[in-house]
Amino acid sequence: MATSLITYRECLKQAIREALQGDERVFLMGEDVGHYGGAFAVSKGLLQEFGPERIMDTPLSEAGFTGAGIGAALGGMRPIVEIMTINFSLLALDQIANNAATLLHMSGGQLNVPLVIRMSAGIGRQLAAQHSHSWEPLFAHLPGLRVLSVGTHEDARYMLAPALLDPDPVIIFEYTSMLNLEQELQPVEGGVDISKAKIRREGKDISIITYGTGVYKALEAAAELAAAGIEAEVVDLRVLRPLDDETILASVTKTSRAIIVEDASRSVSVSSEVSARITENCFYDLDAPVQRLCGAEVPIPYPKHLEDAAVPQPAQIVSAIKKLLQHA
Amino acid sequence: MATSLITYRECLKQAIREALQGDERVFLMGEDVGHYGGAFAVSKGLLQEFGPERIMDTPLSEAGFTGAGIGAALGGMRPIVEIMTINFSLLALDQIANNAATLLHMSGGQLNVPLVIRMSAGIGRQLAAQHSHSWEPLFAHLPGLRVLSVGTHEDARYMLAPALLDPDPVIIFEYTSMLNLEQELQPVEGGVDISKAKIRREGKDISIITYGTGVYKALEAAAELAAAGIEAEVVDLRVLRPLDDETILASVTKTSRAIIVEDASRSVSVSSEVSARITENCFYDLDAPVQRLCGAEVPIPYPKHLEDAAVPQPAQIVSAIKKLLQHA
Amino acid sequence: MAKKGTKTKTTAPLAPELAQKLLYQMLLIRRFEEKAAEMYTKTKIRGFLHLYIGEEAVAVGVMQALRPQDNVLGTYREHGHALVRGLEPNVIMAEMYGRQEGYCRGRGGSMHLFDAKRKFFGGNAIVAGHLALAVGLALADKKMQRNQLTCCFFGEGAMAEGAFHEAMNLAALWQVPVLFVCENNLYAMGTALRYTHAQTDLTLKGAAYGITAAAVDGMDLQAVMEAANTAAATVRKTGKPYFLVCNTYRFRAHSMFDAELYRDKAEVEEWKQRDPIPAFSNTLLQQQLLAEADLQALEARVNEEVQQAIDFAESCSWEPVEEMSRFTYSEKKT
Amino acid sequence: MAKKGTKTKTTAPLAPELAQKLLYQMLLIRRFEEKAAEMYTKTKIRGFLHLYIGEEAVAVGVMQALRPQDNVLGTYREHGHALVRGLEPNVIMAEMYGRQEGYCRGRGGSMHLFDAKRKFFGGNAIVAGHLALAVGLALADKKMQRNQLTCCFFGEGAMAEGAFHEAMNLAALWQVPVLFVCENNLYAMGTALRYTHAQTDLTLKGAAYGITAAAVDGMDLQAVMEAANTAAATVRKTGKPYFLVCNTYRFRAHSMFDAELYRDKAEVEEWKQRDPIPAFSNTLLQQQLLAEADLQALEARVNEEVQQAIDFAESCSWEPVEEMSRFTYSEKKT
Ligand SMILES: Cc1ncc(C[n+]2csc(CCOP(=O)(O)OP(=O)(O)O)c2C)c(N)n1
Ligand SMILES: Cc1ncc(C[n+]2csc(CCOP(=O)(O)OP(=O)(O)O)c2C)c(N)n1
Ligand SMILES: [Mg+2]
Ligand SMILES: [Mg+2]
Repeated sequence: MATSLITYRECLKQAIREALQGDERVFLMGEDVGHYGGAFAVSKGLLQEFGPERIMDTPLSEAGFTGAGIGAALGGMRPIVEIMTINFSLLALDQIANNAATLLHMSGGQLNVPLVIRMSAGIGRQLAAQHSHSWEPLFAHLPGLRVLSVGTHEDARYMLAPALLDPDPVIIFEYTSMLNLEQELQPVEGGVDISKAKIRREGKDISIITYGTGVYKALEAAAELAAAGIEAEVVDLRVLRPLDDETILASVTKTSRAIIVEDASRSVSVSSEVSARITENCFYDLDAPVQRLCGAEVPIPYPKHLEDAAVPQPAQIVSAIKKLLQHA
Repeated sequence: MATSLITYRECLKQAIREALQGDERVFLMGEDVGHYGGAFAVSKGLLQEFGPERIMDTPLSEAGFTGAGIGAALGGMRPIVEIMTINFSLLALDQIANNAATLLHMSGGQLNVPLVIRMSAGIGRQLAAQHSHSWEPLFAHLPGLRVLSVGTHEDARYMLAPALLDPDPVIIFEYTSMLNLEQELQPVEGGVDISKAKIRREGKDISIITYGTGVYKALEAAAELAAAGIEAEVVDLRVLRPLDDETILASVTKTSRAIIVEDASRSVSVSSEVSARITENCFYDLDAPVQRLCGAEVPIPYPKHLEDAAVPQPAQIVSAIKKLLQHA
Repeated sequence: MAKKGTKTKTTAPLAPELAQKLLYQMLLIRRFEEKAAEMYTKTKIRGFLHLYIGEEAVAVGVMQALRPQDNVLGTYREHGHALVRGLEPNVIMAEMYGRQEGYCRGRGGSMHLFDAKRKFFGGNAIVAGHLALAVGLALADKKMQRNQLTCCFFGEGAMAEGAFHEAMNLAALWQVPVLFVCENNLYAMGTALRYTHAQTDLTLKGAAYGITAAAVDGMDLQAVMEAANTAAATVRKTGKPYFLVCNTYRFRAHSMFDAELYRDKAEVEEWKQRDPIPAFSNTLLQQQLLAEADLQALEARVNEEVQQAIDFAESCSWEPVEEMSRFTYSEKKT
Repeated sequence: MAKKGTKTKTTAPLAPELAQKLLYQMLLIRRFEEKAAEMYTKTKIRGFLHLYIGEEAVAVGVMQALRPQDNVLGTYREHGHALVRGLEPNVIMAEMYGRQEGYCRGRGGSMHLFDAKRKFFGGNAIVAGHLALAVGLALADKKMQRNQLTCCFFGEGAMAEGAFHEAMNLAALWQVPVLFVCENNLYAMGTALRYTHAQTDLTLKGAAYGITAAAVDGMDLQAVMEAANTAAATVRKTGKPYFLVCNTYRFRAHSMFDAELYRDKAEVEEWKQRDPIPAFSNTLLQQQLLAEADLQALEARVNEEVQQAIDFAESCSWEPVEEMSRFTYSEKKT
């Protein structure tokens, strides 16, 4: 099978290009996706390739153009709305929650909203308190949405196509800090399955359940643990809503121990939900209480050393797991 | 001690009146708080009593007047911003999360925001999908906020005063469906403690942990359970952020069993957080896995029978607990 | 067109059939809502119920300028628009009763009437939340080169929201065919126009976006028709947005929870003198486009339809609890 | 005042001391930011860094019209405003280095300079998010009968946000003393004015709220001063908001991540011909308010201050990790 070294950014761009080529109804709209080339250069060159009807620069109007995306989806298009970063998504959250997520149910099944909203998320570029949010948990709370998190190059390349086939609104979180990361990429025929979590590494001693930037961190930690004779299984949630209980619970049932790792701050997070579900379903299989390693409960500060301290790092995953296993 | 029968609405009004009387810097602003008398008649008469400088009707501009409230707080006032209902709060969430909750930390401790934001929340009046939200979990996720939930007449009457003394932003959820409810009210000297959860009923067999509309439902369930010989402890969280671990964990350590009840939909909710914390801290004290009874994961439908079905009812609490105890 | 939109103008007589149809539509709204209010007090209808009574000339006058392929979006005060758009009174009433034979399986109720077939996109209860949707629908039409417009109704209160500003700017910038119709009934719940807007001449807001704006007396059906015809024709011709302010008044409370503390009874009475229904029917009688007997026949027909709607709604069933979660997500994945 | 704000006007000579002070301020911004850019490439400064170079006449011209008790709010492109407001270059640079001796303990960095003492309320990085705060600060002043105004800077891109609309309307409605200053540098990141606004004559937006508006050539310091003095005096006299558009240009990229694909080098060069600093210093030289030697002395002084700021920042320390959570909530409860 052919492999090649490719950045996460390039994966995202190829996915968008392919979507634009494959379906006339698809268009990309958002702030600076065109002339600027994308705030993080993800859509660079696409304006030249596809023209301004398919790559639409919007004014600073997050609520407005997200709402317009919903309307265009109702009107038969397949818009990809880019919210430049998750930090600005709250301005559009009313549109997302009250319209996109609600119209189908509220209209008694009449009006589905085939809209994809992409946004760049997370910490890691020293952008400080108003530009470093990990608000995936807010979206994961909202019924009617499918919420995806792009934790690997594979998903960066292959999640968009199935998301655009989904008849309902899909939120995709991409991670700014991973854009320049290079990896080998295996082609995935027919796109990835956006209803399932994915085991990124098999193991028998503990399940590390994570998503987003946590995936490669967990794999790094798992490699280190392996050297110490501990086989950690790495579960990439990928779908933060609706959660894939089956994969999660099967892993924990197998390993009897779980630690959940996420950058988002701890209280009322995806981790808390996963923890609660594991307890509810695998309580008697557990050899130790489910643990969480989450982001600190602070607005993210600018300096690198504090930014690093604000989210779980591989070393912490390693030491938490070692401690947990000794205690078992 | 003097007691009197009083509605939840009247409790809220007395609290606001007292606040206005006690501090010149306090003013109430929001949509229809003045001439209309408050969307739910909570502030009826206050415009006449205090005049338009203290009771300010605002245009439909949730982000704008919430932001103005933050600015006024920075400027030395003690604004009470009323967002008519929680359903419209997403329009102001950027202001709340990125400004109110963040300014103190981001400015290195220079700028605190002594702002109180009240909003009417929850299901129960057949207002359908866009007017029946229980979004407490979204707020409970955000560092920098103190998040309160008014589940009793006592809190309706005595939470506002300490909230206004807090140097930081406080969100207060009140419940539309409880407004007409009458109860006896015991005077509370010096206001309630807005950092602590409160045991509303002592018990030894199980802890029912809840908030908001769940409190009276849990008490009703507990009374019925008592008739069957089961003594349930009812823990009213009251503070959804930062959670009062001490009270929660002490109760569960005592009873060895916990069920968490909330109207908000299940995934990534306050219940999930409480469940995770109990597991993390009391795992070896538990006689059974922590359970949750939450709202259905749907946009809330209009008809009464579906509305009732969408949130936990006392009968379900009773039967869930009976089942849980038999299994123990 | 009168800028302030307060003058009634003498207009050419209408074709008798059209005239009667329009009168019928206004009457249908009036009686349908009177009955709905009655059923509310009988607790058959619950939640919020926002009556359009007094404002009928706006929906009727604007909607006649639209075509079946055009998109229509309304607020929570949308029974009138739904009826004029051709949604069936029976099915609307069933929806308001919360029955599964309603347009939205009874899930939406009064505030959320949707009918995909008739391109009636709600029934939207977040004030100004639907304006951007209208822009998007029009954008889709433009992209797909469908020659149709999108008509979006909202109140003057909605214009204070940031959502209004963003939608107007996007529509103008993208040059998409949206007819924005402001139903200026002078109050947003209990907040009078002067407490909502610093600039109370609402048409001036159009200029901020380079959008052509006009105001019209919304109590005068024929004036509204004329203004709406001009507006719709302009949108169709230019493909650009247009902003029409219809100055009107609601005779009833904002919703059934409203004690109307914020306005004088005298003011309401004064506006009732300008009730669009007698105004229009008197014109028709004078112009002999209508006889007293026709009027009575119309009334009878409307009353019967309303009664039928009630009977139908009463006969309808509840959606089973087991189906509550259906359509949170689509059942058919592509 | 020139409506389009593109003409340079002949104005009366300034007092020599004032003239030199203003030139000094512009120079300080310029050299401070040039150094900051250099330190960015040396990875001493990280995150986003937005340079104000080219726009100096706006901050300097407007700020001289303010008093110490006035409130000032800026965007993420606020080094210039902070310097002119009197924040210390050393402490600003320490903040940009992320050191705890900075204004915000190093937590804010370039985008979040705050100084409560000087009533400098940021450094705000959610575009248009601070406009409503400005309205609230002015409201508090009005309520407390403090005779001061609030000056709020933002870009033309920000004006597309709903937040702009709501803030303008509220300020006008409540009649609070806010001086809204739009720094129209023709681009919002890579989005040109014509792609942001359907109506590109930005002063027309004032009329939609009944707010007096004016535009001025933002490359001409004395024109800005005059316009700002008029604006500030009007706000102080009337207690009402005022909207001042300063037409300017940023010579540098939007931030350090910007490849500037969206504009021609020639356009940038053309604007550089209108660089406010040589323009103003040449005027002063011509008017003999300044000698070449003075200019060199000024440059030397500025360079020294900037170097001191760097030296100071280099000498500063990091906030300990253990303190990271401090001030998430206030330490002193009342
Ligand atoms: C975003 C939002 N804020 C507040 C409300 C509550 N609300 C419902 S209708 C209304 C008044 C709207 O006035 P207007 O736009 O003039 O329309 P009208 O009801 O007069 O037809 C308000 C405040 C809401 N539904 N949505
Ligand atoms: C709400 C929001 N959306 C998007 C951004 C990203 N962003 C930062 S600056 C900027 C352009 C702002 O342009 P303008 O208001 O003209 O100010 P300028 O940078 O030109 O001074 C954008 C899109 C942001 N910070 N906040
Ligand atoms: Mg109105
Ligand atoms: Mg700009």
